Amino acid sequence: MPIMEKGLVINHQQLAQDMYVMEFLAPSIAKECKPGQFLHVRPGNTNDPLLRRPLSLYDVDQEKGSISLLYRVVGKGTDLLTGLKVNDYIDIMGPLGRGFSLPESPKNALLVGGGVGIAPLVYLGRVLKERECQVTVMCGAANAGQLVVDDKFQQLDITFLSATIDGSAGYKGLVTDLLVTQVKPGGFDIIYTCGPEPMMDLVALYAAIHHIWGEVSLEEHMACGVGACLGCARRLKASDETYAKVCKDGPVFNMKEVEF
Amino acid sequence: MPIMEKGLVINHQQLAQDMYVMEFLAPSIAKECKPGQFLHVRPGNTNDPLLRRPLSLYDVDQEKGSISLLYRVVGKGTDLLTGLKVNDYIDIMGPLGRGFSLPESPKNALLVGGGVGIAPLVYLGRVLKERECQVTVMCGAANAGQLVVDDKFQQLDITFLSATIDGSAGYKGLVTDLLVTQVKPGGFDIIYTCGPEPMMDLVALYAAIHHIWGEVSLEEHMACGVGACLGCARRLKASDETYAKVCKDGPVFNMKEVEF
Amino acid sequence: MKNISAGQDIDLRVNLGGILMNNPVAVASGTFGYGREYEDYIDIAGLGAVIVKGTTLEPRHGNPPPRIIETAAGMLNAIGLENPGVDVFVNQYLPYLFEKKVTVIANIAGNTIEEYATIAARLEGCQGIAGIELNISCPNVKQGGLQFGTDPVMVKNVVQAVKAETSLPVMPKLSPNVTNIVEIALAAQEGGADALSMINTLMGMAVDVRTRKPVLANIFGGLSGPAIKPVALRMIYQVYREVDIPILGGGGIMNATDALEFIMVGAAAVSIGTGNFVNPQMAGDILAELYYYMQENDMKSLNEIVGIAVQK
Amino acid sequence: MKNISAGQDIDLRVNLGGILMNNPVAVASGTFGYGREYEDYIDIAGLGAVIVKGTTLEPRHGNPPPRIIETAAGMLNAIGLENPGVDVFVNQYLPYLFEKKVTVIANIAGNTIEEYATIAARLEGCQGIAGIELNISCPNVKQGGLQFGTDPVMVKNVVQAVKAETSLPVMPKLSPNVTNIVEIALAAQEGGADALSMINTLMGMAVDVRTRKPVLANIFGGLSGPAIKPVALRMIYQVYREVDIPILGGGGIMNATDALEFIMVGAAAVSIGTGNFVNPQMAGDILAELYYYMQENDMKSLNEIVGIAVQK
Ligand SMILES: Cc1cc2nc3c(=O)[nH]c(=O)nc-3n(C[C@H](O)[C@H](O)[C@H](O)COP(=O)(O)OP(=O)(O)OC[C@H]3O[C@@H](n4cnc5c(N)ncnc54)[C@H](O)[C@@H]3O)c2cc1C
Ligand SMILES: Cc1cc2nc3c(=O)[nH]c(=O)nc-3n(C[C@H](O)[C@H](O)[C@H](O)COP(=O)(O)OP(=O)(O)OC[C@H]3O[C@@H](n4cnc5c(N)ncnc54)[C@H](O)[C@@H]3O)c2cc1C
Ligand SMILES: Cc1cc2nc3c(=O)[nH]c(=O)nc-3n(C[C@H](O)[C@H](O)[C@H](O)COP(=O)(O)O)c2cc1C
Ligand SMILES: Cc1cc2nc3c(=O)[nH]c(=O)nc-3n(C[C@H](O)[C@H](O)[C@H](O)COP(=O)(O)O)c2cc1C
Ligand code: FES
Ligand code: FES
Repeated sequence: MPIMEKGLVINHQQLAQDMYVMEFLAPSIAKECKPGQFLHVRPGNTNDPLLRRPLSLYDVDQEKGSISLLYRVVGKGTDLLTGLKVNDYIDIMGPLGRGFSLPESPKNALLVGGGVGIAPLVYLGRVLKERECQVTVMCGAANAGQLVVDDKFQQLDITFLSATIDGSAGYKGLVTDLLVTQVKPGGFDIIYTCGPEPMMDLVALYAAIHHIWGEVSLEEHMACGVGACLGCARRLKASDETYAKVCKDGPVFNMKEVEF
Repeated sequence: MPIMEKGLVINHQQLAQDMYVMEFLAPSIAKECKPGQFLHVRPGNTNDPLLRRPLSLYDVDQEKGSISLLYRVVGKGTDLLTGLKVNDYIDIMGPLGRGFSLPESPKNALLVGGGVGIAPLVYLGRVLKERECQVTVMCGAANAGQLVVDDKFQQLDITFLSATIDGSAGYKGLVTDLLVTQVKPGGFDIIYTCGPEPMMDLVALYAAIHHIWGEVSLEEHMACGVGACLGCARRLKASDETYAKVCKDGPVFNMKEVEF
Repeated sequence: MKNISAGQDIDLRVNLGGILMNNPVAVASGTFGYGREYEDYIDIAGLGAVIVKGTTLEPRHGNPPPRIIETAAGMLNAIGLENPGVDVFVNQYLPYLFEKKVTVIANIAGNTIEEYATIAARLEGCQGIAGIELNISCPNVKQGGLQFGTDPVMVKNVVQAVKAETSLPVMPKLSPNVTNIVEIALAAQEGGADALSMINTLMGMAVDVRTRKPVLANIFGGLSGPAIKPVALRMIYQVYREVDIPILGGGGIMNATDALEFIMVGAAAVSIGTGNFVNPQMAGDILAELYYYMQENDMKSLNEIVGIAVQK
Repeated sequence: MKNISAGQDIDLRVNLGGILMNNPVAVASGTFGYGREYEDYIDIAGLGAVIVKGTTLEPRHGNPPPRIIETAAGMLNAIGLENPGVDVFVNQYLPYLFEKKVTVIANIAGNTIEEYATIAARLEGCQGIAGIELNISCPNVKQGGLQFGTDPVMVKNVVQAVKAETSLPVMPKLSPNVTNIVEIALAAQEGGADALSMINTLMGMAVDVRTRKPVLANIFGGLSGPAIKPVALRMIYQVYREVDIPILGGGGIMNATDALEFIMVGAAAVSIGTGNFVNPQMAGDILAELYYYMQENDMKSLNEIVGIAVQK
């Protein structure tokens, strides 16, 4: 059951120019979390910014009762978050939304992330490993400096391949180029992806061509985060008449349901 | 000439539950400052709170190029200020307004402050001492804990008398009772006062009765702080047809001009 | 919250023109779904009223996204009245709320006066509805899309038509996008309104400078949140002086002080809208603080201060 | 700022219906005094225009305090048009501004149509006025206090009356407190307006819960600042589609992105009001950023994007 909680910040670090990771204690929420779900975070106490901001579960330590978020500073909400210090409290609601479907039996899973879209794939990777899946991560970023999570995957003993636009680390080019040109198809049973829409579009195409089951995590502006305001509507297929609620029906959807 | 400057915070301390003192380097503004003037401070970067907040010059060190403010947390603007840390910048305009008139020759001066109204009297006391005046300060507060500036006056070798409502320090009662009942009239040539209006009203009455020249520092909500918006209007005498601008014509006014 | 309304000396109950509320804090239509969405966070039966999402005769899919965007101390929404239609509301949502003992105010919207009347007729006799809020910020398709709420004659007619079909108290929700809100309020009263709900959103928009297009697919949206509070207070002040029916006040309420401002300009009860998104427990928090305020000020009923700031 | 407007390829000049501005960033009436008050902070001759404080025929003392109060992302003001009257303006303030080569737009306000016309006549032939902004958010005493700006017929008449007395470009400043802003804009255009200024403040109020009274002595005040930006953008968008005269856009502009939003919905130039209080150098900062934006986007003139977000 999602609830409201004040998380006690226990760690807050700048990983790259505009990327931060924050860990806080929120035991009641932590014990409910599943990969792919998100928290709705109040960035400040005044009326500007006003609304909460949705941020994916980047990692969860259920024993410790802690949750980590990985975020990129893009506007005033995320900018305000950077001001939180250890021992401050963060006002959160969650866990919200439908997370990733987890395989019942061990599978060979590919996780494709772009930019800060890598965030939910870390927690997903951890849980898949717990379920004895084989996990490969492909991560795209602008440059080596933006590849901030490789060590996380290494710790989890997950194969990590990277692609950078400027070639400063890993494959030079888009992560989808890496996927299409460098990876032998047929090896994966299941694909999860989160990142920019054009990237997810290509990943979904790849999965369709190779008949691989997969899920994508979508974004939409949100107000309530709980399915009450109907603000986060998304038409999944151009032919659909109705809209899905990204906050409640998603943010994770089956690749086949979505048209980019 | 008043200007805009980013002051580099070099000291920020909590003096009582709701009272803070902040010192920052702002050499260009510091060299223009006179006692009784104020700074117009931007409390944050977002639109709520929106307007600047006027705060009196509490102390100025022209050699060091630093300015100190003493403030009480009463709302969201002052609350935000408390978050500024050493090495942060504070966005200020000033010095603004008409400060206290300073005597040409050494005088025997009485300074009466109530609550955080004591703030401008510290800098005033310093400058009066530099001009070889004899200075006595009377300060009213709710309790001993709110009397946060006595050491400042002691350092300046200024006689300091206090009154607290609960009697936890100094005279038990209002500072105006202290003034009227405990002080031999006739000793002072000049009186300056800043604090709650009823207090200033009585101080002005005392000065009038004893034919002592004096000045008061008034407050009014402000937007521009420079005389442009006409928001800080104040009718000085009930009989006046026109309004004074507290930010530009004041905040310091001759006691005789003001009717409370 | 429930034990609060059971306080001995303090009576929190409000009779809003026949809509009986246990306490003066309601949640606004469109910001609280059908109540259930917020059940994990707050005791929805303890709320003064849950004004459910606007209901139309037929199901509506709503507007394409983006539907919302944050603005300074506010937000714009152009949901486009997405809802499953009155039949689904009555058959699927209402029974649950009735069972949970939630005080429900239905909110209805139509394209024509007849549609409003038909929806009201469908709601007649349904268990668990305390009253009907009429969303009149809708375009009247027969009048070339002119909003019902901007024309006094249309306002009077739509209220009359709905009153004719229902035994429930009827509370039109006034649009603030008008030159003369008093004229509209008086027309609603003449039409037989039992109470007034004020205010709906201000019409606004935002531009995405990067794409050089309006942010909202619908171009225009309704502005809500703290940004509009001064306008809401002013309109309620103006209307309170002139009408004899009670007012449900809202627009940017975020805390008990805000709620008291609305009460002091004439609101007999208040509604929390956008505030629910910021803090799903806001309505409960405000109620608790109002109760505390009443204790502190030795009050038995909020009526003692309704309209106290208004110079009649 | 001056060297900015001298950029070789980029032409920042704006012809606002005959009001010639060196660049598109003006400061709004009542928020910048007579320019001199901000001289220590910004080169006032480098501004697109300084729209001076509203001038009436006779001196006015203004409203009793409190006159202002901050609200969420905005502020309310009820200054009450304190000003020394048109003669003092012409004899004491204008010559200084003329000497300093400031682009001055006079802002005039009256109690009757005749008063507007008389003030305009007094300004005729005075050196250093680039145009007249008509503040029509004033009560018409002959019509029982109904605001000029809320009635299309009065709007047309007052514009016509002023046009008859002046050879200067005339720019009525529209009140947003109306049901149909397009109707008002068209009336102004019919009356002969050379440009439109949009928008003036929204009418609002605030309550002091402690005293249980309105905060402002005048009860009601004008809401300005970022809170109203969505409403301003919407109204300019609506009006731009229908009128043929240029629009000076403002209402809550705080940075260049805001300014671009206004330009993209149809403003040929922008005005900074409440923003000056927050940062007296805001107009200069915005101009510099607009220039940078034009460079980045290979633009020669802002005209290339005026109204680009509007679907005609
Ligand atoms: C389910 C979900 C999970 C997300 N997970 C992460 C994550 O783990 N790490 C991360 O860095 N980002 C994540 N995001 C994106 C993140 O929510 C936005 O970057 C953030 O809200 C921007 O807020 P801001 O105030 O800094 O920017 P703003 O200045 O408000 O806006 C910048 C941009 O952020 C987007 N945005 C603003 N408000 C919202 C909102 N209420 N809902 C959605 N988008 C908004 C808009 O596209 C806007 O253009 C996630 C988004 C969703 C929907
Ligand atoms: C010339 C002058 C000098 C001052 N010097 C000091 C000082 O040295 N130390 C100190 O603690 N306080 C001083 N004040 C008072 C200080 O400005 C207010 O306490 C402060 O602005 C409150 O801001 P806030 O956001 O914390 O409170 P808010 O929540 O905004 O409001 C709390 C109260 O503060 C007052 N206030 C709010 N905004 C303004 C404004 N723009 N102008 C004036 N008053 C406002 C109102 O009375 C309001 O009721 C001075 C005021 C003036 C006019
Ligand atoms: C997302 C959203 C959806 C809304 N939907 C409706 C609706 O369906 N019917 C209605 O009458 N009002 C609707 N409103 C208006 C609110 O009920 C409320 O009147 C308005 O938001 C002002 O109050 P607030 O500032 O507290 O949010 C909606 C508001 C929002 C923000
Ligand atoms: C303190 C103050 C005084 C104002 N005085 C006038 C005035 O005399 N005449 C006028 O036409 N508009 C006046 N205005 C309105 C502004 O010129 C401007 O149109 C309005 O504030 C909206 O813009 P903003 O949000 O950028 O401030 C005043 C606004 C403020 C805040
Ligand atoms: S954010 Fe409110 S329904 Fe999804
Ligand atoms: S605060 Fe603007 S004139 Fe004084």
